[in-house]
Amino acid sequence: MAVTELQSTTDLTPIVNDFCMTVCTVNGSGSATANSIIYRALFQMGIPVSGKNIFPSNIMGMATWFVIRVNEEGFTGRVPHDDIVVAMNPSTLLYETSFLPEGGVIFYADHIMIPEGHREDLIYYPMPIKELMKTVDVPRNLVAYMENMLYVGIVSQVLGIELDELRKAVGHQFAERVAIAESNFELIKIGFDWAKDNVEKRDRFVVDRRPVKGNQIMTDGNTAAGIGSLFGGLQFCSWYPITPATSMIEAAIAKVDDLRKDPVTGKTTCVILQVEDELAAAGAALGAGWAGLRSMTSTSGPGICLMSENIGLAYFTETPMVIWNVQRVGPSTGLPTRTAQGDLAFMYNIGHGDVNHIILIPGTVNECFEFGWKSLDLAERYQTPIFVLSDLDLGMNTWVTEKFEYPQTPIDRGKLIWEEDLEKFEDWGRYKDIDGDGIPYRTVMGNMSERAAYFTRGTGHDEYGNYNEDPKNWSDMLHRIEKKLAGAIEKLPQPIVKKGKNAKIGIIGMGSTNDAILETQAKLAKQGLETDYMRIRALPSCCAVRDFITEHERTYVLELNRDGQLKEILMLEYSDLSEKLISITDIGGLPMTAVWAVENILAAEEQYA
Amino acid sequence: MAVTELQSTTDLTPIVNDFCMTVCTVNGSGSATANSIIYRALFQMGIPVSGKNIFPSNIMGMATWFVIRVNEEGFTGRVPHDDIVVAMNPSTLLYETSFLPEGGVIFYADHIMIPEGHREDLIYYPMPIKELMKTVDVPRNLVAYMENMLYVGIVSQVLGIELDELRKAVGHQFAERVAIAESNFELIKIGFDWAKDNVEKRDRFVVDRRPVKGNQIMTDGNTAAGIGSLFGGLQFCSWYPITPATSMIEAAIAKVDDLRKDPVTGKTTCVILQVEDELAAAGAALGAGWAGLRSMTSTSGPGICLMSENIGLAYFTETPMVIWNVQRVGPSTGLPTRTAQGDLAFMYNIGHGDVNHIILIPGTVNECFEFGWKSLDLAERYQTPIFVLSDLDLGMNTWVTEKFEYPQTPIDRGKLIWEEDLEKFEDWGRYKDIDGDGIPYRTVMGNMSERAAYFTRGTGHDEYGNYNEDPKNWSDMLHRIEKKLAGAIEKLPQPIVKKGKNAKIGIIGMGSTNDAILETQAKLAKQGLETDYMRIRALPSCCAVRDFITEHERTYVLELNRDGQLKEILMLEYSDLSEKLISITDIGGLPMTAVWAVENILAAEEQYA
Amino acid sequence: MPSTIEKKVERNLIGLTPSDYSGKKSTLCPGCGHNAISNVIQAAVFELGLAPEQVVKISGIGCSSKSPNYFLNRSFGFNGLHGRMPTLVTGACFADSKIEILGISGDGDSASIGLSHFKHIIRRNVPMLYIIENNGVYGLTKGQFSATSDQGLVLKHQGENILPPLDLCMEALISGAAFVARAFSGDVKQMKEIFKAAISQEGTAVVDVISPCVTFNNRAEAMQSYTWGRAHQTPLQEITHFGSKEDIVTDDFEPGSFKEVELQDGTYLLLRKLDMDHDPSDKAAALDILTESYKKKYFATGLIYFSEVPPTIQERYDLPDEPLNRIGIERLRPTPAMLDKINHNFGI
Amino acid sequence: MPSTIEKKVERNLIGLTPSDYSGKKSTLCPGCGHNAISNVIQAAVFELGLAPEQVVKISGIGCSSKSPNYFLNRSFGFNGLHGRMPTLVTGACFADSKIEILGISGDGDSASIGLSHFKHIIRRNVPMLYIIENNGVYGLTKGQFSATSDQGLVLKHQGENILPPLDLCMEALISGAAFVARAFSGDVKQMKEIFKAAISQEGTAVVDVISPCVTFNNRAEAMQSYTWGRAHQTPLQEITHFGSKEDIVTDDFEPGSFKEVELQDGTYLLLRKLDMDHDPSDKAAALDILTESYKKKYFATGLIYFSEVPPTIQERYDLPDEPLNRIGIERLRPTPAMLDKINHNFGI
Ligand SMILES: Cc1ncc(C[n+]2csc(CCOP(=O)(O)OP(=O)(O)O)c2C)c(N)n1
Ligand SMILES: Cc1ncc(C[n+]2csc(CCOP(=O)(O)OP(=O)(O)O)c2C)c(N)n1
Ligand code: SF4
Ligand code: SF4
Ligand SMILES: [Mg+2]
Ligand SMILES: [Mg+2]
Repeated sequence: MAVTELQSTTDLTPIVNDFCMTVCTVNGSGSATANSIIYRALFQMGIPVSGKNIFPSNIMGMATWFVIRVNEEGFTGRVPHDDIVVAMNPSTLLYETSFLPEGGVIFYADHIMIPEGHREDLIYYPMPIKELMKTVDVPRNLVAYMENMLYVGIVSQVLGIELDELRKAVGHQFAERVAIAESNFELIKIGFDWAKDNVEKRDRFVVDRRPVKGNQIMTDGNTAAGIGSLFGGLQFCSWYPITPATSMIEAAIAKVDDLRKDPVTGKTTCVILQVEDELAAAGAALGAGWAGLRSMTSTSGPGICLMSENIGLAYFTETPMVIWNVQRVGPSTGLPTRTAQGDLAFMYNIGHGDVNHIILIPGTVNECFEFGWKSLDLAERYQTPIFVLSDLDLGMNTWVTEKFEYPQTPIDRGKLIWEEDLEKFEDWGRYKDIDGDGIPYRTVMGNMSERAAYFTRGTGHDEYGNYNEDPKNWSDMLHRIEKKLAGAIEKLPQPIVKKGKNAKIGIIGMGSTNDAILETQAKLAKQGLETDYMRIRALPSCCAVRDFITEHERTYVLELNRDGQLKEILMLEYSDLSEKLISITDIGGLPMTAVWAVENILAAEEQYA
Repeated sequence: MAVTELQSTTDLTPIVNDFCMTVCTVNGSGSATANSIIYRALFQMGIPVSGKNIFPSNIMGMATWFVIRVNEEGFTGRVPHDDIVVAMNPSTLLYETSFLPEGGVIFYADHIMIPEGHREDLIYYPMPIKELMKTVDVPRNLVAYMENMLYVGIVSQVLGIELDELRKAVGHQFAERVAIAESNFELIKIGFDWAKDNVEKRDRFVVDRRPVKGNQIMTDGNTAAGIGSLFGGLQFCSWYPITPATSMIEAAIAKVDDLRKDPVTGKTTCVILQVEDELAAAGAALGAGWAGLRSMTSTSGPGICLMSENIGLAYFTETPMVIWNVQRVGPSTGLPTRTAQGDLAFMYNIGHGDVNHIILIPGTVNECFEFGWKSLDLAERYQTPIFVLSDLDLGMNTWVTEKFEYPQTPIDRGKLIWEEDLEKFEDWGRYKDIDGDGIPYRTVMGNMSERAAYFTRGTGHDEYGNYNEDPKNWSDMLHRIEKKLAGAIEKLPQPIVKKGKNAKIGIIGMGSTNDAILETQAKLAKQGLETDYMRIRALPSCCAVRDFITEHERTYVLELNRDGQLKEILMLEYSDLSEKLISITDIGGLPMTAVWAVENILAAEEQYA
Repeated sequence: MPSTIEKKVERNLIGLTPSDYSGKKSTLCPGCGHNAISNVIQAAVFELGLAPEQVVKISGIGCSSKSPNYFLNRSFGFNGLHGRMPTLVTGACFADSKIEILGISGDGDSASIGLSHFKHIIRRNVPMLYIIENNGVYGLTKGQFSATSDQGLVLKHQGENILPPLDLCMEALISGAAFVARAFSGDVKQMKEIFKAAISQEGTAVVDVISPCVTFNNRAEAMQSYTWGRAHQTPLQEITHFGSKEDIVTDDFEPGSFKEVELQDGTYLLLRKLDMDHDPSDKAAALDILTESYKKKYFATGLIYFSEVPPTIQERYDLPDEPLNRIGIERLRPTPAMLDKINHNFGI
Repeated sequence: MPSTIEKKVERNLIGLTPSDYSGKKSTLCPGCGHNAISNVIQAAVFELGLAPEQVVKISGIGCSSKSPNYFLNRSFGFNGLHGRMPTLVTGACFADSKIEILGISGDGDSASIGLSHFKHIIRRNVPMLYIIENNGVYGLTKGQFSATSDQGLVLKHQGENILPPLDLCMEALISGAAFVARAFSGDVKQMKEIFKAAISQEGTAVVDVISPCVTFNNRAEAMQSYTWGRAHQTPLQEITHFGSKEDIVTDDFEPGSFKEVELQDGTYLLLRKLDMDHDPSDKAAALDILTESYKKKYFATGLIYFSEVPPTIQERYDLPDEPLNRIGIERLRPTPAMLDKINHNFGI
């Protein structure tokens, strides 16, 4: 089929700063860099943008989609369709165009054959990638990679992304490596120039520069979390590789030398250690926390399973440690490169016997940074394992977020005491509730006082740590721990509410679905349904949540899992209000879309009409 | 203090077949055998009796209590006081007598010094243990052990336990080892005769023979479960030692040679294998289940933690296996030799991602046998891990129960198909829902059909087992599994209801608290509060539970944990009824007592008066 | 199919063609050492004349562990949990002892998270061929150090490896494996003969295949790279596996320069001496050669150790000849009389 | 206190008395080998003049792992999870590198469930004394086989052990431990000198102490029984640990019959040759003696292997001299300027 035959749609009114573009390549071809140059350039132009990588669980050669969404209003959650497809992978072309509505745009490498009679309602831009490559001298092993730079140039030109911003974005990407930056940019420019000279714009999608917001940055949640932990005074991190948690640790490794040189001695104050498995990762983090180091580990579902015995030990010995779970899709190995919010119920109940745990749930990249340092404070303050529940979408995808804010409060080491402090207590015992808040004082190894040592055990113990099987002692100990953690509830990150106008309907969500739900709220309002939206940022939930549910006729709980796990937890915590809660869930491995949420809420609303 | 000074109470009307006697020894002294002779003799006399061992988590030299309860009405749950103490351990005497009410009886080895002025409201029987030992010739290493036989004789004589029944009980204990039986009985008789000649009965507790019920047996739940599994056609059992689960496997080891010789070849059809840890135990049981063997493992809380990743794999690959959890007190290592019902919430949610599991909860020793075989059927029928939740009290203590009933239904291997069966299917796929019940057909290795093999994986897969990341496929797969297991609910062991007279109040319980709750119901009725009692035997719960809660004004959920875990699960399953559920819990490591339950229910009832 | 298989081989002893042994299209990186291993496995099973249905493939998690999907489509496969492959095998092996179990694992899988299971399955002598596709790196998670990574190796996001590698052949040896070999993805001919012999062997046979990860650990100086491997490979002997004694042709060799070994299934192994003069029946020598080759930086491949097989775990139980998973249900349940006896014993 | 400590020793170098080193009353069985070890540990620490506060005790789960409660009351202790002791140590060791860590474990703890951690902590060379209280049985769970149980051992509820034992000294050796010794609860004198030397050693020092379980595995024919141990013990050398070179007295010995070794902390070890003539600096010899002693059924005790210590895990990081857990909070948080730079970099 000759491409020139394709007709443009008649209406050419520009659609400014509002499209979703999917770049289709095979993984391992280096397209991540190319795509990041596009979204970075858009970001530099002051245009709200996000970048999501939908990738397979393998290393090279399989179809990968990179989704760049641009939205004037700042809604950059996923959408279920594409406006523009950039097709570099012949094998998936048909599949991808199925996401394009009428008038959709397709840029394609012109060695890809578009089958005869294929959708005529699309706008096709062939890109002479192989042809253009002949004009440059690129080492063979870099050809596939460099081809990507060509589409960057062509697509950018057609959409109106400025060449200068592309140049800056390339510079940002390669930092000091100026020569590499140059050669990359050269190809972008070839593509750009070719498009300028050869492409007649037949589609409506354009971008237009906006005033730059100075307080914005662009990065991913794992990077933020890794850096946030370093700002939290992290001293020990044991870990075992697993997607999608690995890049959080790698971010910390990349920064630890810069950030954590002791100002006094110039030595490092933070140890990051890869160990043999997650049993060891949890055990070492626990050992370090016990010994008085601010400690952390990060993993995903399968690793959490392996940590469960250690979590129970940390809970019952009252040892501080932080455990990040960057969620992927379970059960089991599941979809390791897809996103979900399915580990909540498991983690809330994790460990045999009675437990109650604290879970922090960041919903923005900025919060990943904040909870990075805050979790370490909470762990030491409440002497318990603190869980932070992120997910692949938040952790590995690229978001525009506010600048990281320097921690407002100094590092809190909780009731950690040393030789001098001990003097103040007449009758200190490791598990003695001296202050009546359920939180005992804690000594650590190296304390040279004769009275400092105690014997830590996961078995029944009295206030001094001595072995004890007495029923009342056991029951008292467990109830004190319960009380201790109940005391934390109102100190945890409070939920954030975005109000509609006199809304009678509530929406509750958590974590990475924030963008999609904000957009949902706006879309619903446009359709006449006002809603208030509460984003829960920690469990157990605080009384603001009770008030929110009470104040609304009904509240939709939106989440990415099968069973409505957050809704179930809220049902338990507010059982008297449980009839007001309605669960809407999706479990397909992709980030939530506002389209889906709106559809489901409106469908549910019909029965109340 | 001279013992002879002690006065008997004035009222000597006999209390027949109704007392609680605690034998206080140090562990490792072999008193278990002595105590078993006492309760066995009582059992033989047709008197309802139970034996509970309250032992420390060590091997030798620490205080151990053995509680024998006799009750005419058949209530043999724990009581919070003692009527009779047999004191062989000097170090705990004061502690133990604190459980005796006025008029309580204390038999004590007369080398134990009763302190001056010690409670005068008790009846003391000194036993000249050391003196009597001099009259016999016992090898030195057996002295401590044989001393126990003396108290058996003395106590039995004073209470009215018949010498002939003691002889029979000894014979039963030592089976073929006649000489040993003889020498044990000799000491019992010496004690018995000494008491006959020297003790003037000053207390009211006596036993009296009752007609023997032919359908009763006496044993513990772990033995029943081990044997029940062998009757269930168990073919592979991997395990790792842990109290209180070990004795279940040891019961199976003891019987496997007798019970599981293949009638055709005379070879064994059941492999029991100790492996390196619980990760391996679960993995091997899963591997065996996958390969077409009826497989099982048994553990307790810490082991369950280590199995959680494998449980998720079994759930999602739809592999049959049975996991027994003989619960002890958690969290963490907790009280390894004490009982609780604290692992329910954890197991119900175990594994990352969305899961729904089936849990069987035996409440009698007889049911341990029954669920032993039935769980293997359910696992193969529903192709999922089946959990059986027992506990230390049920598993390791001695109960009178009904005779084991031969399985009513033949072994069910579910939809396991071989070469010929495959022919019937045009388009078989391992995960294809051919029958519309959510349960696919299953082939196993060794099947020589060219079409039989499939590739099993914990990652996303389609109906044929092929790798698949498509959102809809994933969601469909998870929902089918949910549906498959929902279909099981009404096929699981149904709850058992014991009705009161026109009761408006309900009681729900599970597992080993059955005896205590039955007694509670009777006591409440005596005090004018009629109740209906429902014992849940499986989760998810069936609609009979909804009806029960609906039909009662309010229902007390009684359980041995801190958080009211069963109540929480019911609250979720019947959230519209949640206000009707009231949680009453105890977490001290000891079996439930009716006294405690009555007290708590009455206290709660007051607010409705 | 690797190029070593001659074209003329169209049908094997049981009349099947190579395509009956093929698997799904590999999704591993082009050039990945693991692909070579997949090909050799299917060639070896083909040449042994085993029906694919007689083989079972069990693996952990990793690029290596994905590979069973890429050979022997008609064999049952189980891609289990990271590090736990040996545990699945331990259960499955009792279902049907006539089935050959291939365990496929990676260095992360077996030397880190699964090390204990690796050692304990050997101790139990579970009959299987245990293949480690050892690339000294975590492939599937994109390039972290494994316990077999060279000390000093530098990886992009990890910095420098500070720990010494462990040697899985040495671990297998002291755990009691009766067949320990090392192969190289760059030498498919040797690998195939080793696999054929290992499958013919009863008990746990361990083959550590150095299998380069072309994406994350293939720099020329890395000890698990193709370049280093090719430059330093030092075969300990020339190995050929023969279906029967009659097939063995030794005319070309000097007397004393070769050794015939009969395997338990009646097949034969011919070992031809090369420069190294290593006696694979000498355990101490086997340990020595492993230590020495590491120190002196050469890459010893071939049969490291081989001995009489102690009883397998199955042989330690008195199992029927019939596959246990086919025993009829009526033979699995004890009789009512047996239950009566138990009730009687627990009763009065 | 074991009888080997002479009465006159009332105060040690730092002025403490033996009772400053005592623990809670043992609740283990009377005669349990583990009790002897507890006593020897407290004697060794006393004699080294280490304050109890300078020692930390970390253990797994088992009778053996309970024992840290029975010595060194004034030391911090952590009785963790079954098999996971090494993982706790791996984290704790960074808190304060001046603290001596004693890891106490059992054979079930280290050879079964914890085998992988045992091997990986040695590979990391975490500075500690790793003591296995090895009784060839699971004590606390009342008598099941462990991975070090003799093949053929019969236990009451278990039947006969069908599997060969693994040797933890051998495992330690090939994992790279620079100090590997075997001791016997029936020989407290030798044990004490070994412990003193092992504590003076940097890096992971492994001592496998055969420590009879008198309740479940002490039949005379069992290789972990007192009787067998006493009858077959074959010390490899006579070991004495000296605080300084000046204390060493060798006048009684023939030249060439002894060897002095300086330890990293400046203390000395004197090894006097006995019949065996074992060179503990020779790794191959060390492996040989372990293999041979098992085969020939003798019980080699003493220093099996000893070498230069490779860098410890702590030395591989550039840590301050001050204990990390005492570093003030103001030194743990990067500056606002550093955050600005990051924001700048991620910004426009
Ligand atoms: C419990 C658990 N932890 C971590 C992971 C993540 N993971 C997947 S593959 C892998 C490493 C694989 O390395 P290796 O076994 O060497 O195989 P390769 O990919 O190099 O062939 C890891 C850590 C996992 N799947 N499960
Ligand atoms: C995860 C887990 N599994 C099992 C147990 C039960 N358990 C307690 S001690 C022990 C064995 C101890 O044996 P060993 O380490 O040899 O110590 P010993 O008692 O012989 O000194 C086991 C299996 C446990 N506590 N945790
Ligand atoms: S990442 Fe490495 S191990 Fe994985 S497929 Fe690619 S080359 Fe092979
Ligand atoms: S059971 Fe054995 S190991 Fe445990 S305390 Fe007693 S003798 Fe020692
Ligand atoms: Mg690898
Ligand atoms: Mg032991």
